[in-house]
Amino acid sequence: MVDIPVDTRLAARRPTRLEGLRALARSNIYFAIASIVVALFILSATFAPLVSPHPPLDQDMAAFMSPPLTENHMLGTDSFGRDLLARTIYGARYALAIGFGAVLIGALGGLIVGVAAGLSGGVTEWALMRFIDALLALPSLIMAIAFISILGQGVDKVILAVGVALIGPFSRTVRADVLQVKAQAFVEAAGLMGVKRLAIIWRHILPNVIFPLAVQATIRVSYAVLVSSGLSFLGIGVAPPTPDWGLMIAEGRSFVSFAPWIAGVPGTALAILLIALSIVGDGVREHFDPKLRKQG
Amino acid sequence: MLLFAAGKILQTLMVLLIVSAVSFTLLKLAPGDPIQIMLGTEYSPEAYTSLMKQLGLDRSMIEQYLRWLGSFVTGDWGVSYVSKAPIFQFAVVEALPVTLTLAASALALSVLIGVPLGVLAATRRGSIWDAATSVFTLTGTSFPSFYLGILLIWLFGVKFGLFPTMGFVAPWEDFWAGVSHLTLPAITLSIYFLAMIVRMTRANLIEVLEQPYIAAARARGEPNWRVVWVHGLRNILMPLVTILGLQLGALLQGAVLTETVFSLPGVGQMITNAVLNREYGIVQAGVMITACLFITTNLIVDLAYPYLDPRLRPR
Amino acid sequence: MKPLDLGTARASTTLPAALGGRIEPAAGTEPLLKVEGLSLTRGESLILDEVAFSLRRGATLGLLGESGAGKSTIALALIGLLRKPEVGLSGTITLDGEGDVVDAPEKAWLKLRGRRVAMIFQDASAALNPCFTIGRQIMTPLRRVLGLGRSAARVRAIELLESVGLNDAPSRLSAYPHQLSGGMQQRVMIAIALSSNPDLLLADEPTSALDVTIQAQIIRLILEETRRRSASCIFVLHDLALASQCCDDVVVLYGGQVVETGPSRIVLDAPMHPYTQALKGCVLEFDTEELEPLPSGAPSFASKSPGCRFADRCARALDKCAATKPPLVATRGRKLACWNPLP
Amino acid sequence: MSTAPIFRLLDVQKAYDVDAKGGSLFSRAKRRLRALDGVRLSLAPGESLAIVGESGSGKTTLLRVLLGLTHPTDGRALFREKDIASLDGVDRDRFCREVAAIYQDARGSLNPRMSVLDLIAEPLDHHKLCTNSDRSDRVAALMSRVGLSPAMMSRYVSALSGGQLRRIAIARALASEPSVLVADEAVSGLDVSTQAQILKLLRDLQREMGLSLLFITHDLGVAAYLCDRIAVMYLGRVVEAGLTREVLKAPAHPYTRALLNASPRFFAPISDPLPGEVPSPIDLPPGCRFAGRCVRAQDDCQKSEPALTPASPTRMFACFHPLAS
Repeated sequence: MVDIPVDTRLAARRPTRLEGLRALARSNIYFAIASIVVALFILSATFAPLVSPHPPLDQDMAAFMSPPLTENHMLGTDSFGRDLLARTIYGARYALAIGFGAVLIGALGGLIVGVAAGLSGGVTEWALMRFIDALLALPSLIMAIAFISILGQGVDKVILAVGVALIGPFSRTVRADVLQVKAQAFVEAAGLMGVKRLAIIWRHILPNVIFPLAVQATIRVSYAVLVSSGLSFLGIGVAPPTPDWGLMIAEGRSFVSFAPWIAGVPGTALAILLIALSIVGDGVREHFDPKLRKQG
Repeated sequence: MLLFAAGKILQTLMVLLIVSAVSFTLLKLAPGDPIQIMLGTEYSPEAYTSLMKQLGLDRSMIEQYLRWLGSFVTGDWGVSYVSKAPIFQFAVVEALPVTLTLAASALALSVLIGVPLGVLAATRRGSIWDAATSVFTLTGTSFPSFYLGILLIWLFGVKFGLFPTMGFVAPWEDFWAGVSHLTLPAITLSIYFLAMIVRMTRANLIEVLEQPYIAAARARGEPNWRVVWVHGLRNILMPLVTILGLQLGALLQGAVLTETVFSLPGVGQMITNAVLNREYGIVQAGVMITACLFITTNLIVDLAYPYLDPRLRPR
Repeated sequence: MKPLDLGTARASTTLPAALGGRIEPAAGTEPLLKVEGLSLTRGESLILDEVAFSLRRGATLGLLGESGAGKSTIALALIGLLRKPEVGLSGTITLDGEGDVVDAPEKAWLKLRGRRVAMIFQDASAALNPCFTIGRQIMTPLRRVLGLGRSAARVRAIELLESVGLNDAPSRLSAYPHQLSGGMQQRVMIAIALSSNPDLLLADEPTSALDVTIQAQIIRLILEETRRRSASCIFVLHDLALASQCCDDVVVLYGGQVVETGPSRIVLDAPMHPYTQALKGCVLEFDTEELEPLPSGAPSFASKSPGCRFADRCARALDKCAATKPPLVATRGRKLACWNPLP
Repeated sequence: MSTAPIFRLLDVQKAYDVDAKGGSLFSRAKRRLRALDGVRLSLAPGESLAIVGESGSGKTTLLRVLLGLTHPTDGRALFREKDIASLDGVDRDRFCREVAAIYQDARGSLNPRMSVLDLIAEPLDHHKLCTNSDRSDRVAALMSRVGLSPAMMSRYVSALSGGQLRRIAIARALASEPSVLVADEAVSGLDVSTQAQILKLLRDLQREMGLSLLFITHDLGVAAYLCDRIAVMYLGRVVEAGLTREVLKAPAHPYTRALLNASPRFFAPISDPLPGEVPSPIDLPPGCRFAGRCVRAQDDCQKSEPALTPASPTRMFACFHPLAS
């Protein structure tokens, strides 16, 4: 036996991911609050029929444009006499479904395109790169508008349009990650060991790409919600009378001088959700990206 | 250097070509028959075929695309079915200046305020200032701009009556009227950007201030203000310009929404109306305009890199 | 870049005797720098624990130890870059003619930094601002500190660059740092540091990023130029052999505590502290047959721990080592902090 | 065990084409950068060889050639008498198993998403050297062999210190039961006491297991401690090679002498350092490439390049005017 002092220094056990997030919530009060807010939104969206005081499309003929705190309508009604609280709660369903759905499509598409571009070489890589450039040449909203003009309106179409519009940004980060991981010594070391190329990709490259991608995805959920509600606000996303926040804000805009709450209620809900989502996203990123951690 | 620039420009043209080809193809596949829309009530099978021939819609896709490309680069962008006005006149001469004015004033506003705010936050880390700034950047980067616009309309337009809330007056025709019409839209559009610039300035400056050359400058007896504003700022120029270039897309899409909120006749409104009217020619024009703007800006940023960071210059 | 920059230039310089056989600085002069009971805390950690040493005018001193020993921290405190309230600081740093500067305000430090005290950093490529030309970086202090005009500063800058062995100095002024090799960058750093004729030059591992042949050039350059100006120099080093070659006195640090200090010929020749001895045992000479490495471990910086921080890695540790910190007392030509020193 | 060399390099050249500076838009003049220029050496079973040189000497390119990561532009690099560039099938598998590399950047060479157990077991799994049941026992044995507590098995790279990482890298290299270890600056960047631990470990392992060791370093002291033989490189060429003890005692090549003088030694006066810096390896002038910095250079050194010639069975150098022994 080699006589070498055994290195018994106890390095901290690597915490599991869940523990990590819990520690994060404890150390960062904003993150904790934002997580609770997001959870509340998700819960009320899931159980909307149970939580909501009225069905979202019911018109109260006795109360058009009644201000908040009116009897029976806590947050007031809109120009059709529909309860704003009910519509806002149901609206969370659309916002979240579109947000998560679009990010899922974007992340999957980005993973495929980005990994392909990062691993291929020569003409294929060049062509894929120009394809990513072309995807990135249009801001997401404008690309989504273009897709909507082809696909037509509707929730499923908005998810698809926003999702496709997100493929560009996702594939760029994935490709950058692949290139970075590919250049790491451990990939070369595996090659030296004789590990086959596909096994290297599967065991060494993909895990180091998918994890940052998941972090990216949490950050981009709020962006997807923003873009989709922007589409509805422009009147080309989800079609009325769906209780979509963007639509509700657009409807409220005409009444801003005498019934500001019609835009105010869904607008505030949207703003709170977006802010909470981005705090959660930032927290997750800061926690898992050591480069950012020290910037605080 | 020249080779590098030539390569970059070529690459840019290539990307534009791809964008145009893809969007052309996709928009061709879109539902709704333009000829039917154009003919409207005057529909007859004979009129249909003759118009189809006249517009060249009976030819192959590639041929159609090349014809379209030819006329596109010569400024012949076709005619709007609805208003019968030439699209080029409509999009480039009338709508584009509105969007550019809006975007430029928002950009100027955010850079002029954002950089000093970011520096302040970075140099007083942990202070009340820094905390306030971080709350602002968080809110600013995720607040929906169209809702912010409505809030501003309600507050400054309706409550205080300080600024007009609708329409566009060109500042070069009537300066003060132009400025007052632009104030609320420019603020609305700039908030996201401002927050982004503050955040980027702060983060990058904090990183730069930890570099050894900053300690070395201090060790040489350079006073704090010089260390921050000369050594620090010079070194964050490159990441800052990069971010500005990449975020131009956000500025453009923000402009689309802002134009709708404040009823400004810009490119954004043009595209939105075109989608609602199924005027694919105009959608295509809008797509090409934004793509050109975005890609050219990033081309300029790329070409500016060697000037921003000497390390990228050839040895 | 021409390879042969300095062959002839260096050979023709008359070398101070110190580089061959060392000359002792004139005795009896007031020390230039006296550090007493210097403690530095950062949060809960006690990074420096009552560090004390002094430096004569014209002498060179080496701060020795491994990473985490607090060597660079001392250097940064000596140039006023680590100050309250960022860190807790107590004790005294007495610089000849300035008095105790431990609590000096930024305004006072601005008059000292780059004027009386200058510093060279470990990695010159990172310590030169990548966005400014060499000329700008060397001329700014000349103009600000010495009040030279633009053309006078330029002339002086060229002289300085030539004196540190950069050929083709006028054209180097418009070069950017990345266009120079590592050795050249470090020469530029030295030229900048020496531009104001400081009394005290701090050199923080000035050669650890360089090849050995370049290391020899740079160490010699620093010694020559400081001796010529009768300036004192503090080297931060991890290589004991190198320290024995270029330092008059050494301070050996472990976990922010001074374990042994004194003339290098006494301390490094026959170390009495087990840690100094262990470090010396890790130096590879060409005939080293057996290495006796220290067990792994790192010092604890908890401010509460009362004893010698080396105790848990020390083969000679006694019961009281962990309980009571040994005082730094004069023993056989040096000062030593150990309850159970080597014979 | 056969005594045929494990590695043999026959006049290996590796040249890269680089863009000339100041090239105009249409004429892209290419220039040759010779990272390796006629390197000849061999490594016998059980032998330890140090490749010593400063930055730009081509030692890293040499390593990449030996590992088959890059192929020579001229000359041949042989592993057990077969071209490394064209190994396939059984030979390739054998090469992968017999040659283990230890990287300079230990952290980068270990996948951050794998536990220590999986990292060390990867070669075992790949070469099917263990069954599922004794997998963790084998890893534990390897870990204690390199002085690590097997309790660390479930940790990840991010929670380990520099010294621990080097030990894991060594354990992983040993896992495939190799016959030769190739290490690139495997102890640089460590504190001296950790460096001493790793060096001792490497030497003990090499001696006890009868491994061949090819160690690339810039530090003559490390070379002297670890290796029986040494090859000193300068600008892509071996300028002197031989038994470490002999070479360091009485270097024949002026560059070896200069390296030796520049290495810090206790209380030795700092002798006249070598003037200038290593010139650019692009478009070298004819003659000895060290002539420009050499105090002994004469006219003939500028004219032709001295070849690496044996002076005794254990000693070779490339110099027209060697230092007398």
